Amino acid sequence: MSESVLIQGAHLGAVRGERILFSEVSLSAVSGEIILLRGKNGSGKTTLLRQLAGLSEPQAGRVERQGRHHWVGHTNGLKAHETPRSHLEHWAKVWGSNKSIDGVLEQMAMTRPADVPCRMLSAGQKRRTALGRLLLENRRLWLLDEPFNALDTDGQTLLANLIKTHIQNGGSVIAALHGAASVEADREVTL
Amino acid sequence: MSESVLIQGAHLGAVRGERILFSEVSLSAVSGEIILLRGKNGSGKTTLLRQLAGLSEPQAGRVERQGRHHWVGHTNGLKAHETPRSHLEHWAKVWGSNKSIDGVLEQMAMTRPADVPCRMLSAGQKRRTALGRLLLENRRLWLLDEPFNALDTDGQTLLANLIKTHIQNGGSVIAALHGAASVEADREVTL
Amino acid sequence: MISYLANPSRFMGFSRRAIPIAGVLGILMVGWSLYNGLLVVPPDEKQGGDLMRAMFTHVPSAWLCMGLYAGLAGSSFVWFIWRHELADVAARAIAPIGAGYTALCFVTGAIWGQKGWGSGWHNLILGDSRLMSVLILFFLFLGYMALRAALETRQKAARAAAILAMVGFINIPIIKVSVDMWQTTTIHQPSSVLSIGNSEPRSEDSGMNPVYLQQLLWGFGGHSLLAAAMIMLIMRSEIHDQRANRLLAQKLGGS
Amino acid sequence: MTSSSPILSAFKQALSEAWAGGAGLMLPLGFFAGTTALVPFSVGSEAELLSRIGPGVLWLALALASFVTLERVFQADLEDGALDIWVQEDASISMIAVAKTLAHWLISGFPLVLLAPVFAFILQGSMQDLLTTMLAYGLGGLTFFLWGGVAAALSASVARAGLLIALIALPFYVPALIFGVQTVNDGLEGASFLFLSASALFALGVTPAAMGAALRLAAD
Amino acid sequence: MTSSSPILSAFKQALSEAWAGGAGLMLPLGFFAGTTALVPFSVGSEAELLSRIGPGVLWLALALASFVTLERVFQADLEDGALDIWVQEDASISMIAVAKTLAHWLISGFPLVLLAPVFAFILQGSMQDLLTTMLAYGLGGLTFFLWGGVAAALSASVARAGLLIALIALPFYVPALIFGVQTVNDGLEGASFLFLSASALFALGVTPAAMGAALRLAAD
Ligand code: HEM
Ligand SMILES: Nc1ncnc2c1ncn2[C@@H]1O[C@H](COP(=O)(O)OP(=O)(O)OP(=O)(O)O)[C@@H](O)[C@H]1O
Ligand SMILES: Nc1ncnc2c1ncn2[C@@H]1O[C@H](COP(=O)(O)OP(=O)(O)OP(=O)(O)O)[C@@H](O)[C@H]1O
Ligand SMILES: [Mg+2]
Ligand SMILES: [Mg+2]
Repeated sequence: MSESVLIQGAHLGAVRGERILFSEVSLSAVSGEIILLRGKNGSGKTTLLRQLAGLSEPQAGRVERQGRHHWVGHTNGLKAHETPRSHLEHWAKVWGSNKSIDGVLEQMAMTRPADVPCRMLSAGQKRRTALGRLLLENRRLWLLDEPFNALDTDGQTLLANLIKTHIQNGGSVIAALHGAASVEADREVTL
Repeated sequence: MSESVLIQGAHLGAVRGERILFSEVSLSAVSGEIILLRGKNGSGKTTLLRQLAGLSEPQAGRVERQGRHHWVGHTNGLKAHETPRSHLEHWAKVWGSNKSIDGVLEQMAMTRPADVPCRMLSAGQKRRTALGRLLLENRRLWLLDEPFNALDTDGQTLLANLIKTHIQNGGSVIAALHGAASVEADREVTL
Repeated sequence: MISYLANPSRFMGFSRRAIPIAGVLGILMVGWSLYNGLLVVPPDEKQGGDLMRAMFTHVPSAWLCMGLYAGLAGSSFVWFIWRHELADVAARAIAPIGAGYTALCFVTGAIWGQKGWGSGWHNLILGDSRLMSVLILFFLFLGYMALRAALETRQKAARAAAILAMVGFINIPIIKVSVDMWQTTTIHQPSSVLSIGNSEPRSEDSGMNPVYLQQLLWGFGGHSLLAAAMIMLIMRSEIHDQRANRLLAQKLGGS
Repeated sequence: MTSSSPILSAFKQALSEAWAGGAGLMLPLGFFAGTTALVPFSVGSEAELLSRIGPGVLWLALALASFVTLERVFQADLEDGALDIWVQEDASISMIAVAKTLAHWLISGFPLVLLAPVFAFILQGSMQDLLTTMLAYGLGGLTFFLWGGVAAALSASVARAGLLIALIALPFYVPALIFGVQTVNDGLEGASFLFLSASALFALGVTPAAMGAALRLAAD
Repeated sequence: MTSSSPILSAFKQALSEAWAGGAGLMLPLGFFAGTTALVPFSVGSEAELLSRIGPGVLWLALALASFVTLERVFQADLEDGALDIWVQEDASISMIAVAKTLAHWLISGFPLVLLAPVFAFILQGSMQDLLTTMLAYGLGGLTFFLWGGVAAALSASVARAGLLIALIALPFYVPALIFGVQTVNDGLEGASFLFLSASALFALGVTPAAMGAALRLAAD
C-alpha cells in the first residue's frame, strides 16, 4: 500500500439473510480523490461503507486503512441531552483537538442553536452538528453516508465547499449519495 | 370553511425557547393543490407541519381540518420488530382498509425485503415502507415532511408520480422540502 | 378574588403587599404558639412529657401538608382546564413547600415519639397507617418535583406534572383506605408509643385540653400564613423569570 | 370504521412487540425465577423467614417487572414516530395506550400467575389457596401495570426514565400491594379481595385518560 | 494523543447523561427510599422481621437500580449512532464502556452508600458498623453495575431488553450479593470482606473486555 493510498478494500463481500448483497468489490482511495457509492435503496452502500470504516466485519475480503478517518453515517451520533456546543467540545477533547468550537459552530452556521439540547433541534441542525465533527481534527479520509440529507440549500453548498477544500488539502472522501451530486466524483462505484 | 378546503390554518405562531419561530402564518389547501413549505434548517417547517397535523398545539392561531389526513414525518413510524408487510397490514387493519398489501408492496418496489424486520432495512427501504401507508386508504390530505429524503432516484420518481396521481384525484399535499422539487408547487410558503 | 388575581400583573401588585403582611403575621403567630407551647403550657405526662411540645408544630404541619397537596391538585386542575399561567406557577411553588411541611411533620412526629426511640421508633413509622399515608404523600410531592425537573420545556413540564398531580389526588382516598386496612390487620404493634400517637389525643371531643387546642390553632393559622407567604415569594421570582417568555407569547397574540 | 379494530390491532402489535423483545415467555418466567432465587442469598435461607416474606418478595418482583417492561414502551413509540400516527387516529389514544399496556402485562406480568404454584412451593408459601393467590397476582399485576403505564407515558420524553418511572409510580402501587398481600392471607372471602378488585377497576377507569393525555403531551 | 483523555471525556459525558435523566441526585435517593418504603407493605411491619430482612432488601434495591439504569445506556448509543464513533476510536471501546458504567454507578448506585446510615436506622440494621456497611454497598454496587453493564452491552441490539438484562446479569450478581451481605454481618475483619473486594476486582478485570466485545458486536 503506497504512501498516498488512504484506504484499500479488496474483494469485499456482504451477505445479509440469504442474500448476497455484493461481492468482489474492490476500491481504494488516494489522497485528493472523491469516490461516490451509487446504487438503489438497499443495494448495500451503507453496508460497504461500514465495512470500510471497520464498523462491520466483511464476510469476504479485507480492508486496509492508513491513519484515521472521520465517520458521519445515517445517524448523527448526537446524545439527546447534549447541545451542539457540548457535543463538539466532547469530541474535541476525546481527539485532543484544540480547534475553536465557536469557530466550527460559526462555520456550520450553528451559532444560534448552539446551546439548545439536541433532541429539540431540527433535522438539518442535527446534521450540521454531526458534520461539524469533520472540522475538529484534520483526518485525511472522510467516510460519509448520504451527508447531504436534511440539509437546506445553503447547507448543501456549505458541505460541498467543505469537501472541495478537504480534497484540495490532499484529503479524500468516500460518500454514498443519491441523485445529482453537488460534488464532482473522481470515481463512482455502483452496487 | 367551504367544501373543498381541506385544511385551514389561521394566524399560526410558534415559540421555542425564547425564540419566535414564526407568527401570523396562515395557509389553506383546497383539493388539487400542492403547497410546499420552504425555509432554512431550523426555520420551523416541521413545527408548522405538526401544528397542521394536530400533533402540536399552536401557541397562537387555530387549525381546522376537513376529514382525515395522512402523515409521514421525519421519522418513519416503524417498530423495530415489524416487517414492511406486517407494518402495512397493521395499519390497514387499524384503518379498516382492504387494500391488497402485496399490491402496495409491489407499488413501492418493496416486495423483496417485505419480510425483513425493519431494524435491518436500509434507510431508503424504511422510507418506502412509511410512504406505503399513503396508499392504504384514500385520504384527501397528505402532510409530508421531507418525503424524498433517503429515496434513490427511482424512489423519487415513484413518489413524485404518486403525488401527481393523488392531486389529479382531487387530493392535496402539503410538504416541507429542500432544494429543487420533483413536483410542481401551486403555492410555496417560506418560513 | 381568585379570578381577580388570575391576572399576573394584578397578582404581582397584590403579592408585593401581601407577602410582608402574611410573613410577619405568620411569624408572630407561630412564635406565639411556640412560646406558649414550649414554655407556658403544662406538659402532658400521658403524651410523652415535655416531648409533646413538638405537637404545636407537628399537628399544624400535618394539616398543612395535606392541604397543600389539595392546593397542588387544585391549581393543576385550574391550569389544565383554563390554562391560567398563574395556576401553574402556583402549583410549581406549592410543591417544595408541601414537601417541606411533610418533612417537618415527620421530624416533629419523630421528636414527639422519641420516648420509644431505639427499641421501636422505626416501627412507629412503618407500623402506623397515618404515618405511612404521610410518607406516601411525601413521595407524591417528590415524584411531582422530579417529573417537573426532568422535562425541561416549561410547557411540557407543566402539563405532565398537572396530570400527575390530578391523578394523584383522585387516588388519595384509595391510598388512605388501603393504608388504614393494612394497619388494622398488621399482626402486632409494640403498643405503648403508638397508642398515644394513634388514638387517645386524636380529637377534641375526646377531651383535648383547651389550652393545647388554642395554641394548636394559633400555630396552624401562623403556619398557613407563612406557607402562603413563601409560596407567593416563589411565584414572584418565577413570574420574573418568565417575563421574557410571556412578552413573546403576548406579541404573538396568544394567551 | 368500527372503533374496536384499532384497539385490537394495537393490542396485537404490542403483543408481538413484547414477544419479540426477548425470547417469548421464557424471559419473564426466567426473570421471576431469577429475582426470587436471589432472595435467599440476600436475607438468608431459614425456612421460617422465607415463608414469611416469600409472597411479599413476589409482589416486589411483580412491581419490578412492570417498571422494567414499561420503561421503553411509550418512549420507543415516541422516538420511532409511531406515536405520531397513533395520536392522529380517530380511536382515542387512551384506549390504544391501555391496549398496549395490557399486552405487556400479559407477556411480562401474567406469567407470575402461572408460576404462582411453583413459587408458593419453593418459597414455602401455603399451597392451600392457590386460586386466591393466582387471582391476587393477576389483579395486582394488572393494577401495577396500569399505573406504571401512566408513569411511563408521563416520562416518555425523558431520555433515561428508569428511576423516574419507579419513583412516580410507587405511591400508586401501594393500594394494590396492600390489598394483594392481604388477599393472599385472607382468601377470597375477606374484604381485601373486594378492595383489590375495586382498586383494579378504579385503575382501569382512571388510567386511560391519564395515559392518553400524557401521550398527547409527549408527541407535542 | 494520550489515552486517558477519551476515557475521561466518556466518563464526563455519561455523568452528564445520567444527571440529565432527571432531577440529579434527588431521583436515585427517592428511588431507594421509595423501594425500601414498599417493603413493609409487602412483608408486614413487624420490627423483628424487618430488622432481619432489612439489609437484604437494600441489596435487592441496589440490584434493581442497576438493571433499571443500565437498560438503555448502550442501546441508546447504538440507536443514535454514538457507538459507531466510539468503536472507531483508538482508545479501546472496553475502557470507554467501563467509564460509562462507572459514571452511571456513581449517579444511581453510589447514593445508596450515602443513604446507608439512614436506612440502617429505619430498617433497624445495626448502627454499629456503619463504615463496613457503606463499604459493602459501595463495592457490591460497583460489582453489580459492572456485570449489569456486560448484560446491557450484550442485549444492546435487542429492542426491549429490560427483562433480558436482568436475567443475564442475575447469576453474576450472586457472589457479590452473598459476600456483601456477609460483610455487613461480619465486619471488615471477616473473610467475606476480602472475598467481596476480590469479586469487585475480578469484575473490574473481566468485564471491560466482555463489554468491549459485546459492543463491537452490537455495532456490526
Ligand atoms: C413521623 C411521625 C409522624 C407522622 C408522619 C405523623 C403524621 C400525622 C398526621 C398526618 C396528622 C394529622 C392527622 C389528622 O388530622 O387526622 C397527625 C396528627 C397528630 N399526630 Fe402525628 N405523626 C407522627 C408522629 C406522631 C407521634 C409520635 C405522635 C404522638 C406521640 C403524634 C401525635 C399526633 C397528634 C396528637 C395529632 C393530632 C390529632 C388530631 O388532629 O386530632 N404523631 N400526625
Ligand atoms: N437479515 C436480513 N435478511 C435479508 N435482507 C437483509 C437482512 N439484513 C439486511 N438486509 C438487506 O440488506 C440491505 C442493506 O442495505 P444497505 O443499508 O447497505 O443499503 P443502502 O445501499 O445503504 O440503501 P439506502 O440507499 O436505502 O440507504 C437491505 O437491502 C436489507 O433489506
Ligand atoms: N427549547 C428551545 N430553545 C430554543 N430553540 C428551540 C428550542 N426547541 C426548538 N428550538 C428551535 O426550533 C426550531 C425547530 O425547527 P423545525 O424542526 O420546525 O425546523 P425545520 O424547518 O423543520 O428544519 P429542518 O429543515 O432542519 O428540518 C429549531 O430551530 C430549533 O433550534
Ligand atoms: Mg444507506
Ligand atoms: Mg424539519
